[in-house]
Amino acid sequence: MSPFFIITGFVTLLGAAFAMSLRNLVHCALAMAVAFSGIAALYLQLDAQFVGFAEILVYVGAIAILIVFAILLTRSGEAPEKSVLTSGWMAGIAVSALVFTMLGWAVLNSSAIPKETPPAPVATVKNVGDALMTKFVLPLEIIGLVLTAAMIGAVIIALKEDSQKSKSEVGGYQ
Amino acid sequence: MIWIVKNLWLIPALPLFAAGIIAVNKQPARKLAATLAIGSMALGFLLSLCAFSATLGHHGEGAFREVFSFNWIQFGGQWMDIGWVLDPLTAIMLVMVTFVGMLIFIFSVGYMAHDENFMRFFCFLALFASGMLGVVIANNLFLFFVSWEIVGLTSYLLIGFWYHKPSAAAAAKKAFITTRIGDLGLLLGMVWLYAQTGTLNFYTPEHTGCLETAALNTMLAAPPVAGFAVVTAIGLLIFLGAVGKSGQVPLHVWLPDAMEGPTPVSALIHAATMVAAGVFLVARVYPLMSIGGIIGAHGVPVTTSLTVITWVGAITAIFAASIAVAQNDIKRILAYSTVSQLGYMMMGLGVGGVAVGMFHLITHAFFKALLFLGSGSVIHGCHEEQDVRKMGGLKKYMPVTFAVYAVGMLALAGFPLFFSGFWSKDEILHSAHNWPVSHIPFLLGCTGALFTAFYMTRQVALVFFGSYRGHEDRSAHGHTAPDHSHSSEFHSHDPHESPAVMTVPLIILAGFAILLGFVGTPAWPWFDGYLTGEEFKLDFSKLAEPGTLGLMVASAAIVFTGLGLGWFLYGKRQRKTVAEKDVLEAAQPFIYKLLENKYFIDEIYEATVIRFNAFAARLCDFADQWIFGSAVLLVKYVTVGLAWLYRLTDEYFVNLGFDTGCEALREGGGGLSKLHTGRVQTYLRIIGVALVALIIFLIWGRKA
Amino acid sequence: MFDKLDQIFVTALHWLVSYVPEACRPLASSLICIAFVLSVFPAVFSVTTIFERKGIGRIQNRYGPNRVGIPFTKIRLAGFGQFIPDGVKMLTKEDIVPRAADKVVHFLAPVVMLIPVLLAYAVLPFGKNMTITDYDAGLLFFFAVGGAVELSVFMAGWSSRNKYSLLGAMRAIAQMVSYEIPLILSAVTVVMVVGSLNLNDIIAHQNQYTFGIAHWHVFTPWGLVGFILFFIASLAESNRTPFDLPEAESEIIAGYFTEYSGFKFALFFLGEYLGMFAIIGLGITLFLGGWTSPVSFLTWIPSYVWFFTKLMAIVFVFIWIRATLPRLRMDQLMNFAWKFMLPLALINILVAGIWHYMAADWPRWLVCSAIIFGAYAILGRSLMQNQNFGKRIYRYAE
Amino acid sequence: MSPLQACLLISALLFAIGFAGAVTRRHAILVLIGIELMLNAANLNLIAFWRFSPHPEALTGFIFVLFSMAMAGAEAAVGLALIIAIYRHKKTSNLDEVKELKG
Repeated sequence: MSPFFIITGFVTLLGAAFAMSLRNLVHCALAMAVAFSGIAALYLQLDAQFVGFAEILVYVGAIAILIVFAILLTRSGEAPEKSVLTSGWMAGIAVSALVFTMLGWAVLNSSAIPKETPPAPVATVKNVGDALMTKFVLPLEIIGLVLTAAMIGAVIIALKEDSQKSKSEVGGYQ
Repeated sequence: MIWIVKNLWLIPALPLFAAGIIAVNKQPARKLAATLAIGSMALGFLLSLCAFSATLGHHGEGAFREVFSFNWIQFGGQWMDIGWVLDPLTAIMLVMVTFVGMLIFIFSVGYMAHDENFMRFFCFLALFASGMLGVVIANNLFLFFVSWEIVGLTSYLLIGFWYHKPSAAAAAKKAFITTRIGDLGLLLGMVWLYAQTGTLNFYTPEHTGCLETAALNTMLAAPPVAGFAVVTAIGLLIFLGAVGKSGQVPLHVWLPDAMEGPTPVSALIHAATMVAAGVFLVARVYPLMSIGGIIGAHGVPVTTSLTVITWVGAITAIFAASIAVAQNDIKRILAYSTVSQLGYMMMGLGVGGVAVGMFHLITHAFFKALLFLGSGSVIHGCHEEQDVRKMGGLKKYMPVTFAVYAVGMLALAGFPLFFSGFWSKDEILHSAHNWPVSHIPFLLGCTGALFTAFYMTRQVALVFFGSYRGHEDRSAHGHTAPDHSHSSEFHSHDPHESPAVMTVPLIILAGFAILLGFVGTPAWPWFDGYLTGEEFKLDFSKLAEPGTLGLMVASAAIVFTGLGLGWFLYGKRQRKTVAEKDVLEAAQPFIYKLLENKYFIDEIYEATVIRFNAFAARLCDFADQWIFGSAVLLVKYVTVGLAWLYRLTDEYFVNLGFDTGCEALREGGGGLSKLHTGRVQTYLRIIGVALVALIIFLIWGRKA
Repeated sequence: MFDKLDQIFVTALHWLVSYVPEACRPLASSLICIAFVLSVFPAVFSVTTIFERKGIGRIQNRYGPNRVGIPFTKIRLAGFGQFIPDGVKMLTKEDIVPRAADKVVHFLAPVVMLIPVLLAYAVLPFGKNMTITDYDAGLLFFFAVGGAVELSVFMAGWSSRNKYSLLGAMRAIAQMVSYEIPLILSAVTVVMVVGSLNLNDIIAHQNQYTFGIAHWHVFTPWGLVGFILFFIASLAESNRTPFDLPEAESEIIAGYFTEYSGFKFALFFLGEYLGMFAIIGLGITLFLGGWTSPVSFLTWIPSYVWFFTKLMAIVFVFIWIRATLPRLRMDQLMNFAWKFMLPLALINILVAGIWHYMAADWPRWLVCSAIIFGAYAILGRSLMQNQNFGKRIYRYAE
Repeated sequence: MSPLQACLLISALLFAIGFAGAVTRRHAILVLIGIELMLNAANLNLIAFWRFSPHPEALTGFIFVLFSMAMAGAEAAVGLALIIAIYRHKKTSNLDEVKELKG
């Protein structure tokens, strides 16, 4: 429970809280980026170096930018007019509180938690590479496939339908 | 296998064929019908003569017997084959039936000339002839039974020929039903016989027939059933058929009533042939009857079935004879005389064996046919008048009829030496005399002979002597029911002689009535030898033997006393008026009344059998109505109840349950669909709650 | 002696740290290293700005800045003192913040820009044993942190609520994202051959000499292509000349930092240059042997000297390119990245694979170089083919 | 209160915050951010358990997180593409208004 651990934990939680509560979407995105870097720091704390850097690369580097782009593309950069929350937000808050208490309660008095902290595992890039290439080679291939599929899918969905759009527009009922 | 045996079937087939054509014929071609019928009988007679000649000349080495049978129907794996046999018994009957039939056909041409149903009459007659001939030639009890039924059917049709007369219809029905009761016995016997021997053929080339020794021995060996030996039981059952058909005591009631039919019918069927069929049946299955018993005097076997037959025959003889004495209808007298003579024949068979019975049958056939036809021409002459009290003095009007009628009367009564009746009756009495079992049948036979002579002289005296009593009451109370549809106005009021076509057959029959006697005299027992195939030779000394001579003198005496008594009571003091009381009635009113009403047998039957029948009918009706009816009702109510139950369950449980179930489902579905608002957040919330539930479950699950 | 000279900084560090009490010794050592980086690289930055201005001037046949010298003296130091007045100017300029701007994000943009760039220096090996933190996945750390720069560019562009800055930011991000992939893929080839993400291992792999020449990766076919790709990608990453579309003065003034002035602009400027130095430093370590000397007999020269000379050499090349090459249009830029650089990088990986598995003698060289040149020819041809460069026509505004 | 429990608590809280955001916020992108947070919370959990597991050299948790990050990337890409498509189609990305179940 080193002070640094507490600080990063606090920073991530703060970032997450802001990400969820700020009115301006861009600020949320940035707060989210802060939360992600906080999480990356936590990973480093837990001696998962490679994952930490990957976290920064993937989340902070790519997804944050992606989300920001999406925000711009949907022109929701400016702060919205009236309330930011959906109609049934009370229930949402209640359920999430319930979820947290339940998880917390489960964590706190579950018997499976080991008391002492085992020595820091050595997760060098070499070990990770070996594991990836031997034990987890199939998931790796599949992940490659999934990513390409997702990329193609995303491109198609987000493609600006020029011709059909105009037709559907005309024929459409909007 | 000579040709005649193979073509024996032609004899019954020809009349059948004739009957067919007559029946099919649309417009009433009387001449065609008559020629066809008579022609077929003539042809049949010729063929019969050929068959008869084939069977002659077999003295010494047993009777001639040729069998021809073919596979008829197949049931199960077995072939049922039927066929015909030619032996002396068949030959003699064939000749008799065809000859007598032909004569009666000729007679009925004249008799039925005025009747518009001429075609139908001849069709039935031809059909009857074919049935009778079928009975005669049958080598298979089944074929015998089929023809027997045809004969029964035609007798019903012919008795009820004038069906518009209620009494005729009733008489036909009565005849049919009573014979049917007898036939039932015959059927049971037949089935049992088949069961026992496995075949119904009387004789087969391989000697496996049911009347041959092999089959008879197996039957003998069979265990007795209900106290009777199998053989006697079957014999008695078959005899029951004969009783029904030949009108023996318990089942004789239909014969007198059968006189409702036209006279040729009575002559042919109820005198010569059909009633003789019963006797012929017993003669045919005689080996069955005579097996197993001890051999009495003169080689005549004595078995229980033969004793039963004898007793029944004797009782019937005396019983019918006594009734005949007190009858006033000319045909009814003859009918009862036929019944009594049949009794004699049965007794002859029982005590004397086949030859004795058959000889009396043949002779009786001729003179009884003669008497009936005679009475027919009398009735024809007296304009359909049947009551003897309204006749009298017909000697003057119908000399020919009177002459032949007298011959027939004397033959029937058994006038010694010249008439066939004397010889055949004497044979019977002779054998009855020698019957080891008991003497009573002999005594009954003699009294019967006395009564026969008495009532015949009474009848002749009342009909032919004295003055004609027909005119008196014609005007008094007119015609009862019109016998014929045609009016009787164009008739002259006096009785008239019948035309030649009717008198010629009478004369021929009279000739035979006389001549036939000599065939079976003790001196020259040709008939006996012919039937049994034994050796015999002409030997007048036989007549002089003490036994036969004494018996002949005794019977002659009985006949003379009967004749004299009859003449004394009726011949000398002729009755003057119709309404006058009968002499006997005056003497013994009570007995006369008893006899006239036929011992009230009909009434007794009426009281017992008919009532029982009615009661049974009512019982069945009651049962049908209440028990079965109620059962049906019950079933109805049960089904209705069940249907109601089904509807109920269907309505309330299934439908209701189903509907409520569907309703609940729909509501549930509706509720659930409300859940799907399309708002993503609600889904997430639900997932959150689900997550919580999962966690709880996992933790508690782990703890438990 | 040379070795002591080589390790002079390391020993100094240890000497300084020894003064610090035991408990916070690691903290002290990291602080000292940070201080070292914060001092050396801004100095290099200032020198390069002058070099750049004088270089471009010289190339454009004019003098660069040559007026500034030691104040109150005549010595003009040939313009090399220019960075001091610039610095002072930057600091003293009024920091104008547009009213509509999003204050917080506007203020944070330069800070977020600087943090990742400085973090990048943590893994660069300036000299033998002179790596601040020797991470096992050093290369991955560098790229992870490099990725974070785009976020700040966006923040800058968006927060100033200015169409031009927003447009500039979008272009910058698109460009940086597009060129990040060839950058990483070319680095991947080195990782494949060396087999480790640790930069010191990579340098160690290059630190061998045959016939006196070092085993630098650039001397191998895939290495050469890799270096060229890396060099072009790094140009794009640091928004330098051929790819300096984001702050193309003629079109959108200064791109995403138009609304910045004063100290925030200085920070941006510093961040940009530091990013350039970092990416060049990585290029050197990956392909040019890091702090190793090219020839065996010159190994006595201290490692950090080699590092900084190589650094300045490539910086000079950057300046040189900036002065000569015209600016690429946005679609040309994107086409070049996706249709030329990316395929070539992938093929380069293939070649590295083949290089790794073939026996280490001359057929290997032949095969790899053949594939590379074949690929280059085809890709180049396809790119040029449909560009029907007709006669250039000028349309003057009527 | 072992460090593992601390990490688990942080990740639980992170998860709850992400969930709250995803459930309550009106804007689609923010829901996506919420989901990303939840995913990260899960990853944190995995790493925590990996770190404090008896034999971490198996690297299963470690690699699992790597793959989950890749998936998260793919998911974010597709999610955003959808949101953009919805926005283009319906001119709004407010989840309350995007609730027609019709095609």
